[in-house]
Amino acid sequence: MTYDPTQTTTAPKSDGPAASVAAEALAATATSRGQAIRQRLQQLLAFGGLAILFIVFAIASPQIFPSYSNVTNILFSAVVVGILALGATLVIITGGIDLSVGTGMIFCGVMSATFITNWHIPIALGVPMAILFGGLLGAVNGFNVAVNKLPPFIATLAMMLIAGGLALVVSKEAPIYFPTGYQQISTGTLIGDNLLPGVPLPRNFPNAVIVFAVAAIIATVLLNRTLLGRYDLAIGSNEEATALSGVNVKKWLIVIYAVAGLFTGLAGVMISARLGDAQPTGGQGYELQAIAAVVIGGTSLSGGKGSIVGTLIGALIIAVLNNGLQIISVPQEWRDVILGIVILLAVYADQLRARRGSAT
Amino acid sequence: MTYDPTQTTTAPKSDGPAASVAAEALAATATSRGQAIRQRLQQLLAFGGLAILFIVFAIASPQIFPSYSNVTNILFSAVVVGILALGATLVIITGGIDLSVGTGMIFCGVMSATFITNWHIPIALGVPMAILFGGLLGAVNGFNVAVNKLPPFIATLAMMLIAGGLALVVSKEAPIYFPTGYQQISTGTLIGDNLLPGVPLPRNFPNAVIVFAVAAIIATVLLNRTLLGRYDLAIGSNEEATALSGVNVKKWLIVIYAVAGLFTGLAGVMISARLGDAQPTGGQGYELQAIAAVVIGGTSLSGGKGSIVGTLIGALIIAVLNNGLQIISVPQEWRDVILGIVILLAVYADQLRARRGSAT
Amino acid sequence: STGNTGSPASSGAASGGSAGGQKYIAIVSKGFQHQFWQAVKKGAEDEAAKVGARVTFEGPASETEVESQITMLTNAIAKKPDAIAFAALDSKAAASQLAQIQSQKIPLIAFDSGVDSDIPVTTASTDNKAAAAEGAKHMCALIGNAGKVAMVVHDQTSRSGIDRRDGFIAGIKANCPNVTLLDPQYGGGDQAKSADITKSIILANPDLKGIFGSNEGSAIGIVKGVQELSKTGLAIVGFDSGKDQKDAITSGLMAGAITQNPVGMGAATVDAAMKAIAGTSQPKTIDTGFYWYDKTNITDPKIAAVLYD
Amino acid sequence: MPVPANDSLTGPYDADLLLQAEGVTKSFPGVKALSGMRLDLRKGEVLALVGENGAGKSTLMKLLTGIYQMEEGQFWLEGQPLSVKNPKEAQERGLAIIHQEFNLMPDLTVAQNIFIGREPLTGGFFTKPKELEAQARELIDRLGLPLDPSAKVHSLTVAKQQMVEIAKALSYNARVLIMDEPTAALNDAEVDTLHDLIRRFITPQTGVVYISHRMPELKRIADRVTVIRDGEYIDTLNMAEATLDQVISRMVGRAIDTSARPENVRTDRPVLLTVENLSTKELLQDVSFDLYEGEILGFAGLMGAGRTEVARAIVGADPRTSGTIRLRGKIVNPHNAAEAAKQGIGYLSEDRKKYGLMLGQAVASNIAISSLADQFSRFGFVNDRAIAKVAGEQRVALRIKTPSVAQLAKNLSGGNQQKVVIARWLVKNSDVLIFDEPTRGIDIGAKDEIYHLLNRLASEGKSIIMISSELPEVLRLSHRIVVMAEGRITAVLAAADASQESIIALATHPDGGPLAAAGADHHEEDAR
Ligand SMILES: Nc1ncnc2c1ncn2[C@@H]1O[C@H](COP(=O)(O)OP(=O)(O)OP(=O)(O)O)[C@@H](O)[C@H]1O
Ligand SMILES: Nc1ncnc2c1ncn2[C@@H]1O[C@H](COP(=O)(O)OP(=O)(O)OP(=O)(O)O)[C@@H](O)[C@H]1O
Ligand SMILES: [Mg+2]
Ligand SMILES: [Mg+2]
Repeated sequence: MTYDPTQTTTAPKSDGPAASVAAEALAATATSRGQAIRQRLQQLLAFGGLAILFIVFAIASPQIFPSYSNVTNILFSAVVVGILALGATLVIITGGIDLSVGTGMIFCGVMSATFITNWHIPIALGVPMAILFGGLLGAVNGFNVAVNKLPPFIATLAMMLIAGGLALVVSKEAPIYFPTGYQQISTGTLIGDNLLPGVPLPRNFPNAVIVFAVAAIIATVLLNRTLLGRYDLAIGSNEEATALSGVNVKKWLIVIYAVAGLFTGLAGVMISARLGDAQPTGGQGYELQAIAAVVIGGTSLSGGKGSIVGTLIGALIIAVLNNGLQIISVPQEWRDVILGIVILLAVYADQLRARRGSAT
Repeated sequence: MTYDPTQTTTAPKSDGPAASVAAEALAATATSRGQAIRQRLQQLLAFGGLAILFIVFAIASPQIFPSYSNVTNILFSAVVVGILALGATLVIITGGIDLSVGTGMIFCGVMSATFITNWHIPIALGVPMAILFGGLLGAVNGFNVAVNKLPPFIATLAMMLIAGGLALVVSKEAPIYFPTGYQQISTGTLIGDNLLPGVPLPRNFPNAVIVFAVAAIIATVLLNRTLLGRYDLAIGSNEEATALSGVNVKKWLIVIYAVAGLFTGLAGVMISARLGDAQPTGGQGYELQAIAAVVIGGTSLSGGKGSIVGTLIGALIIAVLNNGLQIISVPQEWRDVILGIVILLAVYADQLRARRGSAT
Repeated sequence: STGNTGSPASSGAASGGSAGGQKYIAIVSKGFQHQFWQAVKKGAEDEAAKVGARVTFEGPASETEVESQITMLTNAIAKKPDAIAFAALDSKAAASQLAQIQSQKIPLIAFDSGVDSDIPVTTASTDNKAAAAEGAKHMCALIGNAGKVAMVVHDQTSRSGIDRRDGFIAGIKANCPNVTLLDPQYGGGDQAKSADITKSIILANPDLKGIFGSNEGSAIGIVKGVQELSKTGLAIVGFDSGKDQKDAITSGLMAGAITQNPVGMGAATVDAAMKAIAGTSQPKTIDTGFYWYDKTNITDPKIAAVLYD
Repeated sequence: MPVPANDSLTGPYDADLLLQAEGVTKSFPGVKALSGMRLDLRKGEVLALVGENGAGKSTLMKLLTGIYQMEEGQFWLEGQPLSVKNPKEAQERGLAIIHQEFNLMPDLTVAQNIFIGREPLTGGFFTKPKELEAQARELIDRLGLPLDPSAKVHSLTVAKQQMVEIAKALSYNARVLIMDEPTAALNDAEVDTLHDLIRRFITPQTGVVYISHRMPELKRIADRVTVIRDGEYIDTLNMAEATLDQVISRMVGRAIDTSARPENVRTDRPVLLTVENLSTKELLQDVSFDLYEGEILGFAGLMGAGRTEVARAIVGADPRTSGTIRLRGKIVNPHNAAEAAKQGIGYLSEDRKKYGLMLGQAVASNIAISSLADQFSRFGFVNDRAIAKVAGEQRVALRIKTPSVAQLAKNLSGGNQQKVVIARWLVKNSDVLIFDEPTRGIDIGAKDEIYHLLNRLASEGKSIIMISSELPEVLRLSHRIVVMAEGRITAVLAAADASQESIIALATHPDGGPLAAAGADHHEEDAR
């Protein structure tokens, strides 16, 4: 592209190039659309990895693996890690990390039970309260990161320990059982069975998957369409520059960690609803699974870029692997080995793609 | 410090400003000595945190906590996490992270047992082989990070899964017991009892602590006095600039991860020697403890700076907390909460110090 | 201050833990967070309150953390208790700590599973293998001695996991050799994970007749998985108790379960410790027993007493 | 008539030439950075390489030193074909380069930075810290640089960091020294120091390729100048015979009036911003001044005089220990840049890479970031169409050279990156704009555009604080000039009273030489 300096130099002064401005803007939109398509293609490729896995397992186990009920099974098993990964995506895009989601989720489940079972708050109110409680934990993380300037790894590692301990303390080290009805949030089958009785919708489709889908849509909108998403990307790209651009980075970091905490709270509700009780233990390990889902999905741990669709694909890759390896009876001791290798390959392929992308 | 531009401009030509250059240099030395002292003070302050903890527990339990045998206990309990943290320090200084040290250590313990028990290799040969095996795992991590350009978090997360799985596969899911003698590596008391029988050295001082001390000295020399340490810091500080300066960054990254792997291997030997058998499971969680020790010790997760002394203090803070909370009979469910809060406070204090430090 | 004398005996046992004549028993268990261990803890604490002793109870977060259990035991020794009770994760690994306990003349009680050593005064334990075999016997009866049976086991390397798995397999072989046993699957005792595993097993084996869960988390996970698939006609045999398992048995979802007597185990451990402190002689082993319970006997006072929520 | 000086360019294989390039071609996605480019460097000369932002200067040097690989073309070193695969090989062949962007390890010391990859060792592995420091001290002393070999580089000012880069490059004992805008961060006195170093480097066997956008420098240091435009070779001139105007017209294709003076200077406007007794913990002492509506207030001073710190303290990016910031008489005292931006004070940092750009984000996102909340969103939802439209307009208006506003900021040349940051604050439409070194690294044509832009903004009623280390620029634009030294204001000069000499005197003799008194006399706002 060459440009005529004599003409363009005068641009700021005269009205002449108004038309060309409009054309430029149009061209810009067109190019960005081109990029968007390329981006979608990249995601399709990540999706391709998932598809390949699916096909491999489907060939190995044509009767069982691709059956409707097994696919529902896979989706169901992806719900908790998936919801955690949605929040983790937002945090990781800032260049941070959240290790507290595993025990934080357990703590939120315990709080949900405390509200609903111990304090007799109705489910319709207790569940939002539990989710908000997750937001509170997240906000504390955000405060420690943004205001106290602690490294996110440390701030959330400490929260991981604290939340895990407090879950034991609050629950008095015993599971708390929910009233009937609570379990419906996860294992009920609203769609098909109750919602639109006449319509031929799939049966036995668990609510948990619908909640997950709604959560994913909310996360997508948050990231792509709102100020939160923009500032998320900007902070991850260059925090100091974002601050000097007039963005209240501290506030937004707290908001982003808090929103991630809301997803942790939701995951806490979903896991306790699945079980019908709030277990005060466990949760460790979920944080690494969530982060793995995010990174397999192409979000960079150094911040500044990421996508929710990618995270969904990452979560599904993990779920498909766990399910498929069991369905085709791979000995259990080999499954982690294979999972590790697939993670390596998935991220390596992504790297290659990214490098090729930038080279052409 | 101001300098007079008119004077400096002529400096290269005339002999005039030679004196002023010398004065500059002198002033510079004074400043750098000031800096060194301030640095040492900072470490003293981190040490101060450890000292405060120690004093608090000693007051709470004057009979038991500060006793010789309990202090030995504390040191002993810090050995495995501490050795892992030494290697983690080297990796974290590059700006990387190593999540594979926990299961990697377990795998190395299993390999040690495979060599010594199953293949009947003498202990004196089997132990170095197990340590080298750790180096191999580390080198694979390094290769994935440096050559395949995988994010360290992912490369080592995958290795965490793979090493954990292979430990099960190799051991056939059962602990492997070592011949007698192996356990002496950890629980034997060479010093005082056998080494210098006449000299009044402390009795019952476990070999594990001595191994740890030697490992710490090696790590200190590596970091502060060798090319490896220099390039470690340089890569963490600015990887691209280091590469542009003609340093073979890929090679050195592999070397650094491999060396960290040697420490993982050593930790595997020490933990299996302590137990007298190689347990094929467990190990998860050690990586976070090791990283916590490194960060509490003031090493920055963004790379470029860190110290082994700091890591030692960090590992001791964790060990003292775990021991002291049990000694003064704090209910177990509260211990993680307190550990989390102490980590927050320790790193926060470090931040404040750093900020004050940079302001003066 | 005290300390670096190298001979800890100087401060004396009295100043260590057992101030004012109250005996102090340090209990180091295999776990802490799970309901089973909480029940043991409760039994121990109640018994201690009854006899006027003080107990501390701790255990690692998971049964794979052998090293941290050893550290806990070491720290417990440092507190110079009047007696120590220990449930070893790795019966060999604690050899030097046991020697130290012996040399300091602290009576040692083993519980839950034994250690390869004659240092313990007595061992209060359940025979996990026999208990699981009992479960297998009931499984055989429930499925008419034929068909496919699956196992969801909580761990492949811990003693209790291995014993219950092997005991169940042995029980099936002994009682109904025609039954096809699928490869055991390991769910870490995590309910959600065990539920996912169960669903995959059921989907992969539509002709499955029965499933065995080796501990509370595994058993409840099986129940959840079966519920989520709305599968009927499966014989589920569990292990341990807890509210969910009791509910499942009452409602008929679960055929029955083996329970140990964790509360009783805790109490027996403290009781044995007190006897050892007093120097009373006692048998080398105390069998804390196990029971099969199902819909028919769950309200039986003798059974109800060993169940916990 | 321009004087052609390239008649010596007798084609390839000329062993008398130190370095030659022929037909060099290189493309990036959507950009042809170089096409058929050529260049020849004689022994013993300083060859300046000039061209607009994005012309391809840095790319050519990166090809030469093995950072990129070219598609077509050939280099020769003393008549021998030269093709290096990586920076280390370039060093071995005698090519040393100071990149446009710093390539230092901030956490290492000066000495460690200089000798990275060439440390004195025992046994090939153990470092010798004392010897390293001694070597560094010897080098630094020989070069006469005011550096402390044991200081950590991150504690140094930008100018001193540049000196470390220079010391490092000179330490290689290279035959060819390439300097990509080495003076962009230096003030005039430091530039003189650098030029001395270059002159001492030149022997009959060595040569320097010197890239700069600061035209007046060329007369002082360069023997010849090669002009490049849009990736293509234009011309090579003998500096002794050519005029700067000739160079500039080849560069930008038109003449630029370099002697212009401030426009629209008016004294009848109301005061917009008042800064009273501004102090910071470290440096600033009682800084007070007024900024009128529609005024360009220049800030001059030496490196470290505290001009950047004034700007950062005003917007609250650094804490103030005392001081009041008033906007239209109302106290605002922002605590951070967000509050300042909300009040209508925008700050454009001097270090665009560190404090300006989100390099991994699109140009459009970089332009919109400050205005997202107030212009490009409703109920928290972002309007991407509006962003693309406004960014496209800015791209045209500022001639930002990029294939599209969706391009990532990191793929733009340095000067174009600077324009993106400027566009951000134009879109934000702040009343007070603080431009810290707004033309750092910008080509003369773009500079001229930015000057017009600043004048236009001022005439539209915006108030501008312009911090610059280039005195001609300060003199050309400023309605009034604040001179700072050691954290204090030493004088406020009216445009008509200011000259390079008076400013330098005020900046270097803060305690008041005769000139300082004369200069400060006229003004009511002498801070002391
Ligand atoms: N890595 C890259 N990816 C894509 N485009 C690039 C890359 N590097 C440079 N370019 C483009 O190549 C062209 C030449 O850039 P170059 O940096 O060589 O310009 P320059 O002459 O040094 O400009 P300046 O004076 O602004 O530094 C520009 O259009 C720039 O945007
Ligand atoms: N990152 C830093 N670390 C330590 N000191 C700094 C840092 N940045 C600036 N300074 C110091 O702060 C003082 C003021 O610098 P400032 O950048 O405000 O000066 P300036 O007049 O803008 O000069 P210039 O920008 O040309 O260097 C100087 O003494 C400088 O050494
Ligand atoms: Mg350039
Ligand atoms: Mg400045």
